[in-house]
Amino acid sequence: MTVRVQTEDFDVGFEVNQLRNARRDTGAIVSFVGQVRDLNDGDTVTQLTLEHYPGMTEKALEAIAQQAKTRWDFFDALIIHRIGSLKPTDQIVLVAVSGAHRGEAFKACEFIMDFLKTEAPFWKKEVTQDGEHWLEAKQSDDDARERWVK
Amino acid sequence: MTVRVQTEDFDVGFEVNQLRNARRDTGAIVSFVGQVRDLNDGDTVTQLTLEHYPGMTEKALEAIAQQAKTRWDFFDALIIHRIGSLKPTDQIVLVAVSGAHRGEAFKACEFIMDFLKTEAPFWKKEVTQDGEHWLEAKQSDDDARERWVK
Amino acid sequence: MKIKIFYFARLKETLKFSTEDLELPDDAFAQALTILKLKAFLAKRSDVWQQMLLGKLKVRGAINHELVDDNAPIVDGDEVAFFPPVTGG
Amino acid sequence: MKIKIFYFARLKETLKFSTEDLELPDDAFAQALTILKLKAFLAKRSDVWQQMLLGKLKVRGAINHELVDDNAPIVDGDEVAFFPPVTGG
Repeated sequence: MTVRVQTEDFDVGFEVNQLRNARRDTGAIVSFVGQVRDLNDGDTVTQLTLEHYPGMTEKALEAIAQQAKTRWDFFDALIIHRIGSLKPTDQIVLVAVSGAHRGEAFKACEFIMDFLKTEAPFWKKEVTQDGEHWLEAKQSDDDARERWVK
Repeated sequence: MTVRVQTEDFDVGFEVNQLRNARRDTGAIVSFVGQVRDLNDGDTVTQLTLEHYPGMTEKALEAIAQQAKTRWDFFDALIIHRIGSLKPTDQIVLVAVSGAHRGEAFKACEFIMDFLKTEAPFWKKEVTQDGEHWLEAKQSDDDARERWVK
Repeated sequence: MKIKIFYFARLKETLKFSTEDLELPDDAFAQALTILKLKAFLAKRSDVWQQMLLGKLKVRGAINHELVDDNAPIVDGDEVAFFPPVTGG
Repeated sequence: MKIKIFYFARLKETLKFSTEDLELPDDAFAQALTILKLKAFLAKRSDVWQQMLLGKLKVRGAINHELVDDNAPIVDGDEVAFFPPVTGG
């Protein structure tokens, strides 16, 4: 399990290949890439700032990956999350999961994303034509997380 | 929607970036990469040959992508499937789905893979230390497909 | 009636046929032709054909590039294909 | 007792505090300190503090890098953090 919190961009192809080539019995790699949208609730976004809680962030992400591991049978998981100042179409987050079979890898990847969205200490501030504001947490993200605990 | 059936390898990073950059309102890209495992049912695999039904294959894959589109809200889907002679750790298949939000992209990507596994006319022949044999279809793949139709 | 038949994977290899053009007299049999009836017709060619098309191997049929079930009707000019359950991905 | 407090995102910006070291007398209050009691204690500083910590904004707490609920006990030496619901990913 690898967790990286960084200002730099990441290379999806490189990271997926690393996971893929780590074991010769890997059959499936599921990955998620999140990017900054140019539109949010109808406003044109010109910039996005990502703040986080150094020290807690890495621990929270590792705990989420470990929790996924107790629930599904996969080989390895990689989580990269960017912080700092981003623009529309910039990549924000990569979650990639390798395993023998696809079903468990799909579930683990989606589980990690749903918990990252609701438990990892990141906060987004958007700059739009109307000035800057902190994003509100979404009910849909809480709902997505709830699906896994019922 | 793009479907490619080819002998050549593919570049996951390039393809995911293409999808990502096609629209500035893309928020999520979910991708699946399948690779040839060196072990299958305990046998060491030295080679894998993928046969398909030219003409039908492309149509079947396009129909699967279209069916996904009627069920989930996503922007675009890419399916690349290799044919011919492959070795362990070679990539076989890429399914990538872009959308505004992650939930629908995850579902569409998994749906496409489950239907590809059970409806697209590809057949695998393995070469192991015991000679060559055609792979049997798996009950688990039929079960995975059934989840979507009940 | 004239149809084209394709065989794939284990069927192709065992039957030693990848494709054939089949011409049938335009009688009642041809007019009511289905995937299952065509399988039964071809199975009469030899024990191997019988075994491959009506034996333990589950054989799926396609007409004009669409997966169909055993009762699907076949008409003049159709492209029919027989193959084992698919194993791609 | 001595604790360290961190504030993030909207809280940090509005309170104009990112971190502080807080020293409390070792009395009954300190011995029974929880996230909620600490919020109430800090809320007395001003209307803005009241508004940010006990107002409409849902404030989550963490102790030593673990998300906790309002009743979690705080002990000497703890690192406490307050922040709005997270919005990463």
